[in-house]
Amino acid sequence: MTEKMTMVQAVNAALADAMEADETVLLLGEDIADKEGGGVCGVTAGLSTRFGTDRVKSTPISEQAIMGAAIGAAMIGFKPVAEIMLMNFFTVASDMIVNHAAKLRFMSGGQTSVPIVVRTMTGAGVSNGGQHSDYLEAWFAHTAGLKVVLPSCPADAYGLMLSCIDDPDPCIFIETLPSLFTPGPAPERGRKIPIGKANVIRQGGHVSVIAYGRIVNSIATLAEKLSGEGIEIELIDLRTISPLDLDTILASVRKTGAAVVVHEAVKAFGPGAEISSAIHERLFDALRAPVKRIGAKYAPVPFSQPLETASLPSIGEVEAAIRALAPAKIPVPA
Amino acid sequence: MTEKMTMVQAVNAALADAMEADETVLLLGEDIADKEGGGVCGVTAGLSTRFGTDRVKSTPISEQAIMGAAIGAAMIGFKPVAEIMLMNFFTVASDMIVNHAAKLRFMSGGQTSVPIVVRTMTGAGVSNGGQHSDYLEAWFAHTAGLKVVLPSCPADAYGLMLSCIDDPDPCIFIETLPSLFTPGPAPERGRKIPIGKANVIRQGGHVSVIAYGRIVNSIATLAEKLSGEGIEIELIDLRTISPLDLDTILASVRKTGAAVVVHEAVKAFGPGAEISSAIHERLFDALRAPVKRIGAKYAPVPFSQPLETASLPSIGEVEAAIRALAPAKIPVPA
Amino acid sequence: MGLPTKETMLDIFTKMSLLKQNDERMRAVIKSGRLVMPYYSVRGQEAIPSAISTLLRDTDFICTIYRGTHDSLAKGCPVDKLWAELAGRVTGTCKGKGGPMHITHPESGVMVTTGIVGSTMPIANGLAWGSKLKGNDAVTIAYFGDGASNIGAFHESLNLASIWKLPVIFVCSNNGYAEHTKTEACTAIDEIARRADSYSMPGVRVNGNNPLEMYEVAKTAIERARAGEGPTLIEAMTFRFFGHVFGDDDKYMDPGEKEERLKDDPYPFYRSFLIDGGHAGEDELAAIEAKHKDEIDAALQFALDSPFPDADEVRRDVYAYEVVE
Amino acid sequence: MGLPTKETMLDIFTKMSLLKQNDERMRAVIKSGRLVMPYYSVRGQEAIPSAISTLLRDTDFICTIYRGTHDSLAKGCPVDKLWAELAGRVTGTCKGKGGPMHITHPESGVMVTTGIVGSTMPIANGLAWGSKLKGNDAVTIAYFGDGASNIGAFHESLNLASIWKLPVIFVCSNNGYAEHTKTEACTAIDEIARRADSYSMPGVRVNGNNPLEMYEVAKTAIERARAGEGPTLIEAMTFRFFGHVFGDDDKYMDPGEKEERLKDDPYPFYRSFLIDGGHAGEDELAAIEAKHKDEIDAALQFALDSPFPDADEVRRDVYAYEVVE
Ligand SMILES: Cc1ncc(C[n+]2csc(CCOP(=O)(O)OP(=O)(O)O)c2C)c(N)n1
Ligand SMILES: Cc1ncc(C[n+]2csc(CCOP(=O)(O)OP(=O)(O)O)c2C)c(N)n1
Ligand SMILES: [Mg+2]
Ligand SMILES: [Mg+2]
Repeated sequence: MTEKMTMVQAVNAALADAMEADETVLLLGEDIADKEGGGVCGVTAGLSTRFGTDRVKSTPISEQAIMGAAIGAAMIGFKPVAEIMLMNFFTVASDMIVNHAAKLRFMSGGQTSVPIVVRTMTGAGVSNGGQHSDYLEAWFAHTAGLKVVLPSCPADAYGLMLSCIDDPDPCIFIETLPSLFTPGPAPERGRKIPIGKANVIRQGGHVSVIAYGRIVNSIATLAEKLSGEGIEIELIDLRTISPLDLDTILASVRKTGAAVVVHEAVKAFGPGAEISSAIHERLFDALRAPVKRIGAKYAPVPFSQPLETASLPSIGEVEAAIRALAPAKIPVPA
Repeated sequence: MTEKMTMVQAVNAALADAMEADETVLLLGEDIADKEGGGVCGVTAGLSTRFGTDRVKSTPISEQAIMGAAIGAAMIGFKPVAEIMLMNFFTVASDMIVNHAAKLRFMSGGQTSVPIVVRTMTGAGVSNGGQHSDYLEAWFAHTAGLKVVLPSCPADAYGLMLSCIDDPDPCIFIETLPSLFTPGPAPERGRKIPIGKANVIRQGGHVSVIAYGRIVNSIATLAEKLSGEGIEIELIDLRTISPLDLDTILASVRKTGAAVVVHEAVKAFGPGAEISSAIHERLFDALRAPVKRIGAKYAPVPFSQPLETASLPSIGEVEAAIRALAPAKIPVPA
Repeated sequence: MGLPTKETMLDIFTKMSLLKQNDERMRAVIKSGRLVMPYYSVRGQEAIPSAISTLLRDTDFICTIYRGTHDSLAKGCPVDKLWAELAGRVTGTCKGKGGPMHITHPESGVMVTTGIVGSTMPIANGLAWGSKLKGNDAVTIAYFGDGASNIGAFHESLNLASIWKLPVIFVCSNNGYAEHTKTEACTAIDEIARRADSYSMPGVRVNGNNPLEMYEVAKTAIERARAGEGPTLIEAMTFRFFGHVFGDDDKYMDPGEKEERLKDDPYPFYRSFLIDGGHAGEDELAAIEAKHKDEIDAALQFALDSPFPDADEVRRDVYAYEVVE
Repeated sequence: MGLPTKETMLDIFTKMSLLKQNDERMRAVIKSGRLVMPYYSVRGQEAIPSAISTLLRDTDFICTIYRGTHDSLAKGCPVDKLWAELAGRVTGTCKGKGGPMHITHPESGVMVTTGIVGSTMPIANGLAWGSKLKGNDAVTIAYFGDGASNIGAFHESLNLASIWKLPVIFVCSNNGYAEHTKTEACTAIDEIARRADSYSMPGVRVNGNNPLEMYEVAKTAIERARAGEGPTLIEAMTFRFFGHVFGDDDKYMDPGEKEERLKDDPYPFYRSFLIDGGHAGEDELAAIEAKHKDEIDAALQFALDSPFPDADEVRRDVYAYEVVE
């Protein structure tokens, strides 16, 4: 399959395919209809023209109202995909998401449910500064009742979006701004990728590397290089942050005896902490060394490009961590 | 010192002493002035009468406006203590806290600062249900630029509040609703307790127990019982969640070789994950067994009392964890 | 203003009787210590949902707040399940998982009860949007208080409802207080209903203690919504007789204020009106009241006889499937 | 309306000249690829802060938004430090850590530039509250856009400012669009200024492209605020000539709309007004413009010659002390 697609195109295709297949799928968010440009990055381009502005609605700048509209419609049979343009804007809408979307099923004793998807974009690396770049997936992973998905490539974005729309519970779907326009292999149309299931991108016996999001791609490249030197990493792309696919993670670490966890969210109290402690708790005796966590520095994301880079996890750090964890004696490749 | 005080009285005393000593200290929040009852739980009772309603201001139900007022005043020399009545209401005010209070110093290159304290109450155990009981300290610990404090007893609340008010950076100060009216030894007036420094409540060589908030008190009682059986725990009350006092934690675990981390926040992606992984990373070889985390179940807080109890970490769990980690052969007490 | 039909007038009374007695019993039971919960008494505000609900169908929706047992009961939430919920029993509307601040009963259209001030409005919009998309003429009521008219979600919701012409009615029960803060101390406008102007939406202030005035205003708004003409903001003037949360003192009120306001009790007013106007006989009304007494007796008994939920319920309803930790 | 003094009129022009040329150069430099950033052009909106700022002192405060270089420069933020900041250099206002969306320069009263829609208003209230408590007569301006008038923070802030009688002026630059959404498509009222009524606050719509009308309206509001009489909402009608973020297309506009609106350019209008009215000579204005050209040349050079911040800066200014990880 040599066809290429960007994440913008892939999410667009998933939304289109879902809307085509199921007329209860609705879209809402700021500027998402074609009259308003089809989304600031074009993710929803063409959809209002194709499916009508009743189903694809541009909204005022009112994130609470956006989320409320999605929640209410979801409670009576619709499957709204609501856009909170950038992840930092969750901070004005989190009551609706955390106190309501996440909890209504439980608090109603299972009588109501909120099958929404909240699409959002984020990510440092494009000099957007401190208020437009944060990865807050740890907040939502810590909130019982939500599912949190963060695809690393266009094809995964497509398949995961289909699953999120289908899912009976609220899903947070995070698109990585800096790689939104990076082409990758096109998805197979209609093929869903399950939520809560990690993807073993590459098998290897020496070190497990657990990551998600765009950095997975750089690690895949690194893996090639290391393989040339005889270091074989097992690269796990989580795809879903919550619920965490511990089975896949543990199976890998049981085999390799060492793990590096990498994300672009701030390291302190970040998703990596959960993954690392879960591994230690269950595979303490199987580990050669403690799990290494790599994440962004404890700082707001700086604007200045060199500083922004310095605040992010670097592939160099990942490489060093892998080398440090690789078994002392690597069998010479055949 | 046999004088007793509740956390309500202790925080009230700290606020009063700080306001007396420094006229830039201001209070604002819903219902906090005496005309409006001096706070829903009486934490600010008497203060508007004593210091005037210019400095102790009741507000509309407008959490964003409350936080904005605090931030702006803080930027020009005041030390506002703003109340967000319950922690779940942070969800409507978190833009102000996370995107602004936490980041303005950094984004301005150090030109401005936001020395505010955000007081809030929370905690399951009083049948307040799913939207009034969450511990969200992990969110704020994950947000660079904030400090997060959660006292376990009245005296600590007093001393930590004084430090938070003095601190040049924004502090989140969390009061535990279920133990707000539990009396404890009165604080020494004027004595500050440093932020970022944990309190070793009890020394012991067998297992380190790291906790914070009201559950610390139950663990202290448990420690007595276990001591009678020859199991000596070292009980660390974190007092501050962020920045974390790793020095104290590591010194203890280096000695005991085993640790249990306990909090009332949801376990998944909770503060315990950071503490556990930090210990594993640094003391992997010193540990007899993996660090055990204990937290609330992955669920919204249920209303029904037996269910609410079932959702919370129990002292029985803590006891079992300690017993499992205690050295196989405990030296017979002299 | 013509009077509604006799049937409707009795229907309103019937609801008011239930709401009032239910609140009285709830307070008595809590006072006796038999049930423990934060309870936000609705006594004094009965006329509002009673009048509104006679105009609603089971297929219409409401979203209400912690102070909402009257709204839920008026809409048709069963008394016994309500009591069981407030007693934390598995037979409650929400299996005991929600409690007084989260009563839900979709069968009767009670979709959300929220403890977060301002949060009924955004979700009510969503229910109304969904109804509109389905092409039916269901309406949604968002209940909230005067204090909630100062929070951001109010503004966003009314603006969206107006632009999208949603079949939603925003009912602000202005009881003069937000917790212990007087409405005028925190609200920069005399008449909350006038805030509707900011959204090009009709805004009406009405005496919420007069069920018939309330009925008229609600009728206009609901018909407007059903006809696809969009939302209305109603400000219903009322008073909560037992303070913010049951057990509160009333020191924050002006001396004599409470006494004065208690005189304007919708219940005896309406009861006398019905009898004096010849719309109903004393016996007829007393029979309704007696029926409710029995119904509440039975509900309380049902609640207390019911089991608590099993600890496994903590893992259920978090997701559609059971959580395994 | 009498004219302001000649000095004031020239002062306004001087600011407008700087703002306009600065924006032109910024766009040119970005287009050339020499600097990379999200840039929200202010071209077309110069008259608003230019008029307002002539009425302000260094000790007055402003809070502005991503589209705010005009507001900051008009308030006195140094051009060279602004350029250095936008170039991400350590000599920038914020050592390069803030960038275009977070310009801060307290010395000239530029307290907050925010990238979050609606967030200038709550913080402006705080600055105004602090000023009031200090007993001085400083005022605070909260700049924001038409789109921001639909978000919750707007509502909460105006309500609080009114109740607390804060010396704050809410300046809504209504440029007809929120990103690519027309104001009327998302705003349920024709005149945003009328939303002031919900807060018992004066609300004035003014032609924001006419510096003298703008000046008059701002003068009244600022004097009112200084006198302790409370806040004002000003809706300044204007247009952004280069779309939302520089580089955008303008497909979301109606055919011919942009051309039509570009005709209403405050700069040539005001320049001609000054000359035609005999308030200033062509030479005088040309000299001012030439001075700004030089100033901007120098600022750009200063920026490009300045070093980037050291990587250690990531650890600084997170807290008052340096973070050790
Ligand atoms: C966002 C939020 N802030 C604060 C509270 C705490 N609180 C609960 S009820 C209440 C007063 C609400 O007053 P009003 O809207 O007038 O309703 P009433 O209680 O009078 O019926 C407050 C402040 C809350 N629940 N949610
Ligand atoms: C809370 C929030 N939601 C959405 C955005 C994305 N956004 C940035 S600018 C903008 C449009 C703002 O329009 P307006 O207030 O009219 O100001 P203008 O850009 O026209 O000057 C939007 C939606 C944001 N920055 N913050
Ligand atoms: Mg009220
Ligand atoms: Mg605009």
